[in-house]
Amino acid sequence: MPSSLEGALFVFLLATFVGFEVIRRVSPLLHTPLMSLTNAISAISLVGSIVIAGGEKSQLSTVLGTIAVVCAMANVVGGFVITDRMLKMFKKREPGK
Amino acid sequence: MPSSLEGALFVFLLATFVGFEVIRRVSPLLHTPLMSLTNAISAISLVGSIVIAGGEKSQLSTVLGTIAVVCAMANVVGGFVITDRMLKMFKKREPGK
Amino acid sequence: MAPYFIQFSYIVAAALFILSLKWLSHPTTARRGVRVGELGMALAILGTLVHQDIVSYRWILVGCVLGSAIGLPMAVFMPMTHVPQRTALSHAFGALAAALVGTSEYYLHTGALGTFTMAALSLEVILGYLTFTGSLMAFGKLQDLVPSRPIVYRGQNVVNLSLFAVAVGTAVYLVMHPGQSGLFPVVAGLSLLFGVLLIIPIGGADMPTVISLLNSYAGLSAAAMGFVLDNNLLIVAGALDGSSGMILSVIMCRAMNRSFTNVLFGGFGQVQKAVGTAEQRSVRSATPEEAAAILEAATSVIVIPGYGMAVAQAQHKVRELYDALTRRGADVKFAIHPVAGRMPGHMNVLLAEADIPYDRLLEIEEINPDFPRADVALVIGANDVTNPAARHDRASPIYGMPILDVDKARTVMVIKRSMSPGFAGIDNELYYMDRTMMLFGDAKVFVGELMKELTGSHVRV
Amino acid sequence: MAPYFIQFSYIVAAALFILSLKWLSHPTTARRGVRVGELGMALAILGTLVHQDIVSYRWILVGCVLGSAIGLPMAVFMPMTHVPQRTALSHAFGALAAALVGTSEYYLHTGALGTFTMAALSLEVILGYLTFTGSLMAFGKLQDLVPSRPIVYRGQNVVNLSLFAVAVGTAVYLVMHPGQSGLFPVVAGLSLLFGVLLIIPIGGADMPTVISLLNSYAGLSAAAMGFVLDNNLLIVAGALDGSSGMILSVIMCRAMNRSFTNVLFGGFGQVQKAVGTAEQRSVRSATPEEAAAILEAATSVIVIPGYGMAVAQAQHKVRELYDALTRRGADVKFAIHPVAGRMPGHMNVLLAEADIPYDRLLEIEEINPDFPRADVALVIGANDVTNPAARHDRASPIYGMPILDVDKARTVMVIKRSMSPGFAGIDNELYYMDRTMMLFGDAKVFVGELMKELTGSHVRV
Ligand SMILES: NC(=O)c1ccc[n+]([C@@H]2O[C@H](COP(=O)([O-])OP(=O)(O)OC[C@H]3O[C@@H](n4cnc5c(N)ncnc54)[C@H](OP(=O)(O)O)[C@@H]3O)[C@@H](O)[C@H]2O)c1
Ligand SMILES: NC(=O)c1ccc[n+]([C@@H]2O[C@H](COP(=O)([O-])OP(=O)(O)OC[C@H]3O[C@@H](n4cnc5c(N)ncnc54)[C@H](OP(=O)(O)O)[C@@H]3O)[C@@H](O)[C@H]2O)c1
Repeated sequence: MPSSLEGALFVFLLATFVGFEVIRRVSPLLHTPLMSLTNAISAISLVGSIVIAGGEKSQLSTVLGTIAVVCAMANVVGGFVITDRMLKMFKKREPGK
Repeated sequence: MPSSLEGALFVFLLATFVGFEVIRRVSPLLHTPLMSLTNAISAISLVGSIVIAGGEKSQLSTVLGTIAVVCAMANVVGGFVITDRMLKMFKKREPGK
Repeated sequence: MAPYFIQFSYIVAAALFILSLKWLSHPTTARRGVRVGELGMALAILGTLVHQDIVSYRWILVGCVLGSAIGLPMAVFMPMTHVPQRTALSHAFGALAAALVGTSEYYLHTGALGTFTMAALSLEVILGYLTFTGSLMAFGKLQDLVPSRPIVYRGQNVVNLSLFAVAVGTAVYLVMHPGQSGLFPVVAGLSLLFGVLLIIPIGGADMPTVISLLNSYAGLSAAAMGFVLDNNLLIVAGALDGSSGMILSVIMCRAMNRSFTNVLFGGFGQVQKAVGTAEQRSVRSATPEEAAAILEAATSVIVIPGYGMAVAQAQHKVRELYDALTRRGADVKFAIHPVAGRMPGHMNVLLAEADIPYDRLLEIEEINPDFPRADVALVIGANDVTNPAARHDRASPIYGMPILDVDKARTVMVIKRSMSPGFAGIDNELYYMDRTMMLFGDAKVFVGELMKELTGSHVRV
Repeated sequence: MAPYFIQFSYIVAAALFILSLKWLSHPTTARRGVRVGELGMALAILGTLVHQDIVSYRWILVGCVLGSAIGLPMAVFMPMTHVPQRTALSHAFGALAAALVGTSEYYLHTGALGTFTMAALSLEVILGYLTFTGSLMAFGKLQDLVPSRPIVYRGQNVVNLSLFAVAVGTAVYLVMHPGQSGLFPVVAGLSLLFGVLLIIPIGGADMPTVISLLNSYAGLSAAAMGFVLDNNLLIVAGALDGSSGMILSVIMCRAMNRSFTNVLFGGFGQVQKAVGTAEQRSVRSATPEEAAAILEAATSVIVIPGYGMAVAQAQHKVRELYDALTRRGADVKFAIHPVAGRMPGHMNVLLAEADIPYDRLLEIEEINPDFPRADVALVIGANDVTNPAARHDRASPIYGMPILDVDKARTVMVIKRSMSPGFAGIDNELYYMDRTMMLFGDAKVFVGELMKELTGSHVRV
């Protein structure tokens, strides 16, 4: 097991713990925005796609990489925008009502 | 920055998050046991001490390593035992009272 | 310099993503959470753009522009009632991206991949392709492009599981002999196929749970990509996504009192002839006038929205009703069941869209004690989540599911189009109670008529 | 094989440590938490013992036996009232271990250390030595081996900070020129000295906050060791310890309405002549008989324990009183202020030791609404946490600190030995109220006398 793999396992373990702790506390009110936000965040696979698409190491990899960039970018943009659109709608009663 | 250092920083960051999330939720009732338990856990520096004491690479390192083992081991044993001793005392009312 | 900047930006981005989810937990900080998430993403992208492997920005630019052109309009113009479909589609996108990156990596380094890397890569590719077609199928079922009822046949589970076993077996062989590049398309193809077959036997209404599961798979696939590329940021983001999907599906399963296995292999919502209807019990149906008269006199009203409100897009009319009743001095609250509608938090988003203040939306534990004191419980397009059979009928498929105590209110009104059952395909004894008035009609239309009566009479007074 | 086993055991140990703290959060799962923590530790030690660098187990064995011989008796026989001291001492041990490992590492690899490793090593050593002497001083102050009042002199902060700056500056030079091994003892020595000087100006009663801070430093030092040794388990455990210490000190500071800076540099609890006492207001003192008579008639009693109960070791007598009153049908509760006593959770441990059920111990937010309805508020050795001046006297050093609303009870009884002030060194206006009875005497003795009256009269009836 290369030592970088050991580090990666630690990171995975800890991030999963953080995820469970943080997400368990999200109010049910916001479960739909939660889905779209995590969706946007997991579109971080964009960084992997960018390196492949920009590497131009082979025709195949460039094509696949570019498609991957399209898919991931659509999620990044779409995910954040729609989450914000939803959250903008959640309002408390105006005071004095 | 060597890549193992980058991994280490990730681990540190995530572990700090986990720590804050988990420990913030500890009931004030148990703050004293919490102190002794984290104390016992941080005595994990024992693993560093063991390698130095057992490495016998130089007289200095062996001496310092052995002292370190003594200190860390005292915390391991003491920390867990006293935490358990405290927790044993916390009881709910006996039902039917 | 560049590598330092990359590593630095990745660490900060990881921290920002965590903060983002943390702040999402409460409505007052949620939008800050989105901002911070965007910042993290921007930072990560910037960091990546200086990567030394990148020789040209041409295709990156093309991809980004195209991607934005797809994602932005979808996010801006999509009606809120289509959120489940959009979520399914975006999982398909995310999973495909991960699978394609894995595929490229494999062909770029064929043979030069270590065992562990190859294992992670296989996981990435299998989960990625499977989630891709699975999510597309889910999208199809929700959008009614594919028949949404479960399609089952004898031996289906055996066929599916064997197929999956073959895919995994091939992948394991490939891990041990990474040079056998001919096997790679087999693994990819089988995974794509399995994704389709996995979803076919699952009913349209079970899609939300499945979508959450697929969400979790997409996250795991991204995390596996992180292992392949030795990229910790990907691991963190993937793990966050993975745990989020997992938690939401567990919440849904628990609120429906069903197990994962039952959702995946149960063929729920298929034939299931409603048994109780045979006896032809009588119900009391009422007109908008009659209902309005009772609502006018009520001082406390609890509204129970359900899937029907979403279908009818009645949320804005419901808001008008809320305003009218509130203006008359009635106390109006909304009872939100965790699985009302077709995805977690579905009702909350719709009602928020209609500008109903979120402190009027109460969860099951908070609202149930209030029902006995309520003058009217107004059920709008909800069904299963109000069915008292869940409390006492051990034979019922929803037995044990926590439900809203609608039957305890002084008067119960139910707006729905017919006597046909809801998602679980069973009859609802609530409708046969003496205190229940059935208000037959489309939710939007009927609430509109109620409004007309209420405001009309308002003028008359 | 061995390296695999080590890595595997470390990952599992990290997960177990996290679970351990997670389960500690609630009394019903807390002991499971300890078990799991022990398991993690055992696994980590086992994993380490197969490390390829180890050539002989001789000294390891010696160290472990000696360490257990020190730690075990201390843990088994130490009275619960000495917990603060023990905590300080164990931080000293932990920090010394970290510092010594750092020192060995430096001398084993002098010159061959990379910049980042050397920076982490410096941090480890500075924090380690500083925490070692700092914790020893704290121990001394709590155990009264060292005068516990703050020792301050003009320009003290300047001297301390310059010393610290010199230590850090030398360390930075060392990081850039790791071969200059002559400078290493300078860094170590200055850190040791700084630890002592840091604690000298801090009063004995501020020790808990300082101990928590030192806890956090000890954790950071262990984490830094993890960076040096490239050991993720150490980083995780250190970060957990670090955040725990940090959170506890923040909680304490907040509950006292003071800032970190004020605790560290404020010289709190020094001269501060109690100004109000000059006017010589009169108090009403009462005998055990009088107090017992009122307690006999009370149906709801709230007990407010404080530092004095700990000093007097009165918890078992208090338990007897609790039993006697409960037997008479009174409702007896305990109001626990977050900083009552001398460390977080201090009162809870003592009362639990005396077998008082933990659901009778209520936090400030829960109990404050009950005071106006209480017949008797019985203050046992608490002072500052009951001082109404915190609510309205802007000049008071405890102004703004959340306090227990003891003054709202129908009758207030205060057991203490004299009119001398508590930790904050200020007068308590509670004592001058008409409804207050001062019960002068040692807490243990006085509660014993109350008991005698109560049970005696019980027989008489
Ligand atoms: N929310 C989630 O995350 C989730 C996930 C998985 C499964 N589910 C399941 O989905 C169900 C949700 O319960 P629910 O009570 O919200 O819905 P439901 O039980 O599916 O019932 C919806 C009702 O709305 C009526 N309806 C449909 N269109 C309408 C329209 N245009 N106007 C008026 N009424 C209309 C239908 O009756 P008519 O046809 O007579 O009009 C139907 O009885 C639960 O069984 C739950 O287990 C939810
Ligand atoms: N818990 C923490 O974590 C923590 C941390 C830092 C600081 N502190 C500080 O410590 C203080 C704690 O407040 P507190 O109300 O518990 O204690 P306190 O304000 O220090 O008062 C303790 C009282 O107990 C009395 N006493 C001492 N020995 C006694 C004995 N043998 N029998 C009977 N009475 C005795 C003393 O009066 P006599 O001398 O007249 O008997 C004194 O007034 C707060 O100011 C808090 O800010 C606490």
